[in-house]
Amino acid sequence: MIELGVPNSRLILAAEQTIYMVFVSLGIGTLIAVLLSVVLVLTNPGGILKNKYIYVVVNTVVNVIRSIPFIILMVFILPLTKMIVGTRIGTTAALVPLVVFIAPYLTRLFENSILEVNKGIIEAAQAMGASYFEIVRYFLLPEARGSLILSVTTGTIGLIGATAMAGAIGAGGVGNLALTYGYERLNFPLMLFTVVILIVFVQSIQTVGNYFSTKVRKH
Amino acid sequence: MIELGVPNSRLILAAEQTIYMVFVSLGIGTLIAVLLSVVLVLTNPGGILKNKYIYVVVNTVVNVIRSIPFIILMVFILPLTKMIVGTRIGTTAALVPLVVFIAPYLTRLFENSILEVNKGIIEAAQAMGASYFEIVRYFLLPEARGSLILSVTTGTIGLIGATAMAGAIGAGGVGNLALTYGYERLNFPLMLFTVVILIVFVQSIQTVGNYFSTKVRKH
Amino acid sequence: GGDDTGSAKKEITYSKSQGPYSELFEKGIKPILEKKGYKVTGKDMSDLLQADVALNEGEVDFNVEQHTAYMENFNKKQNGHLVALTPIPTVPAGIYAGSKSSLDQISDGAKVAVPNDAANTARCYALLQKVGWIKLNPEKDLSTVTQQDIIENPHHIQFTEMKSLNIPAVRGDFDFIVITGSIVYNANIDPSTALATEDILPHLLLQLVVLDKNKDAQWAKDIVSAYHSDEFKKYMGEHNNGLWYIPKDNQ
Amino acid sequence: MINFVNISKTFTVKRQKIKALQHVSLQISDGDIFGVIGFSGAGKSTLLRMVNALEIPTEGRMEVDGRDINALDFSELRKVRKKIGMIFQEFNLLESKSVYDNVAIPLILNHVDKKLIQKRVTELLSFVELSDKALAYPSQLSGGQKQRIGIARALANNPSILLCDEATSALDPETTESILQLLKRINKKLNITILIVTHEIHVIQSICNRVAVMEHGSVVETGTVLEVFSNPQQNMTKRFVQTVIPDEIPPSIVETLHDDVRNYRLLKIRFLGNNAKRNIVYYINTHYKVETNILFASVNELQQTVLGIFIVQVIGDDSEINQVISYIERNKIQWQEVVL
Amino acid sequence: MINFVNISKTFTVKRQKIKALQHVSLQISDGDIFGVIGFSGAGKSTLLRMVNALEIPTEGRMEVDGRDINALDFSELRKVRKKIGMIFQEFNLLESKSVYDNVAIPLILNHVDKKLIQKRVTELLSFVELSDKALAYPSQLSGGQKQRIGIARALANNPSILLCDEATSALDPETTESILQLLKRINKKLNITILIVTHEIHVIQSICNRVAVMEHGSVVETGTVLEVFSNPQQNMTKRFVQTVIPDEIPPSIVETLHDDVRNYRLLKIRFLGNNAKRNIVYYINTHYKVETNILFASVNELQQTVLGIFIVQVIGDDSEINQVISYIERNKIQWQEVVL
Ligand SMILES: Nc1ncnc2c1ncn2[C@@H]1O[C@H](COP(=O)(O)OP(=O)(O)OP(=O)(O)O)[C@@H](O)[C@H]1O
Ligand SMILES: Nc1ncnc2c1ncn2[C@@H]1O[C@H](COP(=O)(O)OP(=O)(O)OP(=O)(O)O)[C@@H](O)[C@H]1O
Ligand code: MET
Ligand SMILES: [Mg+2]
Ligand SMILES: [Mg+2]
Repeated sequence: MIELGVPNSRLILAAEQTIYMVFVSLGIGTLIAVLLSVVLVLTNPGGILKNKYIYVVVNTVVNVIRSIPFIILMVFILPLTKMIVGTRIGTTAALVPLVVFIAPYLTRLFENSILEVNKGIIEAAQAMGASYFEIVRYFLLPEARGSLILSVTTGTIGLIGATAMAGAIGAGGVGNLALTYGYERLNFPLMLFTVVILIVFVQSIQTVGNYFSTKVRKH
Repeated sequence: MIELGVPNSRLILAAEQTIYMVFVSLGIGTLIAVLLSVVLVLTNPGGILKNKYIYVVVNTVVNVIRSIPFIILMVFILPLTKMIVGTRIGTTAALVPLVVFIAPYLTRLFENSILEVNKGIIEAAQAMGASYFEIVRYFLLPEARGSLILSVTTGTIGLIGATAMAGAIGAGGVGNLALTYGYERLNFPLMLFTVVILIVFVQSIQTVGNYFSTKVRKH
Repeated sequence: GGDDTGSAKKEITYSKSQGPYSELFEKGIKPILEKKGYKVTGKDMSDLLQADVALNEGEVDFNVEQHTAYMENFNKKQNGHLVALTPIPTVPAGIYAGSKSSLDQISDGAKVAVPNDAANTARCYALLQKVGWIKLNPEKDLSTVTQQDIIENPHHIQFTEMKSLNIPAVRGDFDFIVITGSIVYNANIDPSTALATEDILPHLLLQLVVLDKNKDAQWAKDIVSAYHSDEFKKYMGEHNNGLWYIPKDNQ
Repeated sequence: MINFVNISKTFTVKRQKIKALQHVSLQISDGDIFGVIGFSGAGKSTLLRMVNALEIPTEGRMEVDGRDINALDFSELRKVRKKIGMIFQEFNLLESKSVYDNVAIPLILNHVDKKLIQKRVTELLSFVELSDKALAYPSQLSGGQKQRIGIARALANNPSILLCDEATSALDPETTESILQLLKRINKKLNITILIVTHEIHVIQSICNRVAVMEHGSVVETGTVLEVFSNPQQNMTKRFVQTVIPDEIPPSIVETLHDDVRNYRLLKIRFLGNNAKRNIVYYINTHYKVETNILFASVNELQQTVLGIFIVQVIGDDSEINQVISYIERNKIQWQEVVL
Repeated sequence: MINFVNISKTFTVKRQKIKALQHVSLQISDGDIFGVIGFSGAGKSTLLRMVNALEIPTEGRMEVDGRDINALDFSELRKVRKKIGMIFQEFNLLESKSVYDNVAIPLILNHVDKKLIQKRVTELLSFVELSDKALAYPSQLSGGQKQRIGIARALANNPSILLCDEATSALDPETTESILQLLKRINKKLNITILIVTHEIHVIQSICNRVAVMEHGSVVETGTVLEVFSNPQQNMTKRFVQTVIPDEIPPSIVETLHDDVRNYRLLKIRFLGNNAKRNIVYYINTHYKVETNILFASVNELQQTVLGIFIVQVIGDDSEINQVISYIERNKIQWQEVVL
């Protein structure tokens, strides 16, 4: 085996950290994103709950967050991080900026997916007397799910990229290992190895995403 | 006025650099992404030009590139950069990694958008004897355009984030200004100011994107 | 840039970062060079590795951002041909207060922040060894040690390696922080509040670095002499508030 | 009671105003099966969509059970909508859900017990003869099968008003007939009000009791089906009625007539109700000195009333022919002369 | 020539095999207007989609103009497809394109000159009476308007084969008739072959020369329209034909008969062609000692041939009635006894 310059335990820890960060922030981020994207779709000028103010506010908040480079975002929200998880550093602390990063990103992707749902389906829902929540729950989300799954996939991969930078607040993870111990220390074997781990991650996520999306789109 | 610590000319230059990087790499990246996403959609297991090999290759290439943290990506492709633009540093050199970054990203977004096109439309195209190129040109892309526009919007905003990191190879730009002169120097007024510029950028792009997408989706 | 080593070369470029070294160069050295008729251009390169690649490729002429240890590592791994011409004033790393305000408050399980950037992690572990909190593997080169090389950690200190720039912002989350001078400088921390300061190893002194084949170029010599000039010494005398460690050559 | 009060609807396409509905007033009583016919683009769907507020009138007032549907707040509107089933012209099935789930969804929205849902869906699927497709997805169905799922879905909740937008357009006559009979049964049994928009006049013929005829966004004729069908007033109504109750001599017979040099007149005779049961033709043949030839005939039953239309060539002296005509008139049978 | 050679198609849904087509063999000659009818789900659309290889048979051979369409390479297939126009059951219009562009697209694909495109599209839109909707988008059209755009689009390229999948299902009878007449004209003028899949038998009645009847994926009856309509063999064909050419006594008349105590027989008489032009009823009334009552009658024309169906109550002595029957038989008129 090639000498990587870091012990295996370190690699395993990094992998665990990445998985932890990705899944927890993805989970929370997805929930927020579903909420926000639904709000955007419902309140937009062509939506069934047209509301200029809410739309503009959510749209702007999403844009503002999306505008801030992730590394700066992390610093900006340190106080928030402290408030929520009690510390500003480490893997758990990284969850806060990661969520703040991924939620508006997924919001945009989901918004696009949900907007593709056929207007006729929404009319069917309205005709059945569905509440707004029910329209979303039983009609919009299920009909968009093939596209939503791919959006989550795309988002997850973006999130892995962000976790690499979360090393800046001591979050660890494979991406950070690649950057600091691999890239910055010019440890090319490690860099390649960690990138390969990332590729395996991404490829698996994409494969799973494609599988479910295709399965669901078949009908 | 608040003291920003950098001259106005510097800010203007940075803005110019960002615009230059975003638009050039977006233009080239979009072309590549349209190509790749169309290849993915046509050759995928449910596609009309089903081809396992091409699909797996393109899909994997896209995933591999998407897996690599941008900063590492930049280093990996330095030789390519040198070959294409003759230099490895500066704004123009940054275009190469930016294109390599944005193209597979947009590919995923476009793929998702194009997959949403109603199967019946594709059948109509086939029944008319359209070639694969014509199916794409006259049916898939026009029918997906509302979603494609939003995808470009989302991609553009992701691209702005990447330009910030392109400062590592001396590309300049507003994001880099925010990171280096603002964040690294802990120059908060500048950081805020540059972030505001970024927000204005993003908000404008999103507004334009939403406008055209809604306009097109109305029918 | 370019590789023309002719004595006629008056336009020189360097890669520039947002740290004290570039700034010191701009304020203390550049005016001297300009008086000699040089046109000096800085190119913003926020990443030292990229800056070295650019230097190695001849896209810029020199930089003043690294110590010998880093440069040698670069030469080894990247097939580089960089040489150090002269040490320059360097800002030493220091231990600063986190939530604890003096070294003897070190307690079991204390939290300590350490920079995660390659150029500085080792320096900080060396400093921690100097104050007696840890013991490093004596067989390893002090300038490249990592966390794995700690062989004794009697206080069970929990190290958090993170981007050093962010450390000042989260000072309160640690008991102590270890940061390099450039961070102290950027964060406007008073260097005199350091609880301990590193003994700068010769290997860790910042250097004027150029490409091997340019080491005898007239412009290179002129930069070296500027760093050694009285004018610069005077400047340092007026502007050093305790931040800078000044190598003997420059004193 | 569904009450359209002076309803107008204008769409704007590229600055061009399209008057889809113009001052429509109509009343549909509880228990009616009310049919609306009209040419493509007449505004039928737009009219129907007013009832559950999928379309909002630009002018006028839409009343359902006495309440202005467009003045209701959303939760009240939802309550009203839950009592209205709708079959869409373009089905609007959920592609992501199986046939079973598509039919179940109105029940799920009504928080019906799972067991009951299963019972009801099974029942509905067997009504529309698609029990074997329960697990299929809409994209795996034929056009008519999709439509039947749409019908089952609309009936799931036992609505008190049923809106049918071309509910049988994709169905063959036999399936259409069985669906219509099903609707009729439901109408009888549960006294639900059914509003049917269609271009298939035989649908109206077969189950509606009242009908409105639309043209260019306006209602041009309205009344009971028998009134309108047996005696259409507007030209377009006549044309519509002709397609189910034709009343013209086939072209190849017309040709033969051109060579006929005898003295004759062509009488179009409408037998309605009891008149249709009497042997008028026999009587004429045996009591008058005329020769007759039936050139065209159609017999239909509308709402338990027989309507027979005959075109008879009556050959003979003018005076004899006139006697035949007065015989017809004496018997209060409608007739008119056909001029070729 | 369109030649279905022993074609089968099986779909698999959740491991369940659905035999949409089972050993179908059919030949459609150039210039035919060939109709396919059958209940919803019979396999009509699947059959039609074989012709331009939108569906690939699991078994059998699909020949178009003598070539196996599934053996062609893609560029040859495209050439064949360009000569085949198709009207889809679900329209499949491009939502992103205006009505004008939707109709223009086959022409654009054929690299037709811009000026010519404009001329042709304008012409087609006026054919389908939608000239005023040129700038509208599909979502702004009524169901029937969408279908008409689909028709215009299919005709744009002057195809030599036209596939119509329920091409008039969303149209009112008058628009249907005018579209059918248009198809007939094109068929005559350009000798194009038209394959019409429909559940509306009157469409077949009105323009087809040949017809196939499908049930459960198989062709159960085929022949000229006149053969099949005047003398349907299969039960389901009879049921279909009845819906356009009814041949039953209206229920309310049947009731009256129950109270009729006289000696009578009910004869269902079919007049075909020239027989229909003769005054048979008059002859009976004036030459035999029977009383007659026409209980039901319908007269239709199929392919320039008149088909009249009368149900006549013949009242009198058995011997007289028998004479009437032999008179009918002498004249080679089909009859059968109706038993209530
Ligand atoms: N959303 C819309 N935007 C613009 N015009 C519309 C819209 N919906 C309907 N129209 C127009 O309004 C008129 C009436 O349409 P409607 O759908 O009510 O007709 P319809 O009687 O149901 O016809 P069909 O029998 O063809 O379904 C048509 O001319 C149609 O083009
Ligand atoms: N893609 C598919 N997957 C599975 N089953 C299918 C698919 N397409 C059609 N079928 C089934 O094949 C049978 C024939 O369908 P087809 O669409 O040919 O019927 P049809 O005669 O056109 O009916 P309709 O008059 O209702 O349009 C149906 O039972 C249908 O459910
Ligand atoms: N019964 C009438 C006749 O024989 C015809 C009416 S149609 C049932 O003259
Ligand atoms: Mg309609
Ligand atoms: Mg079909």
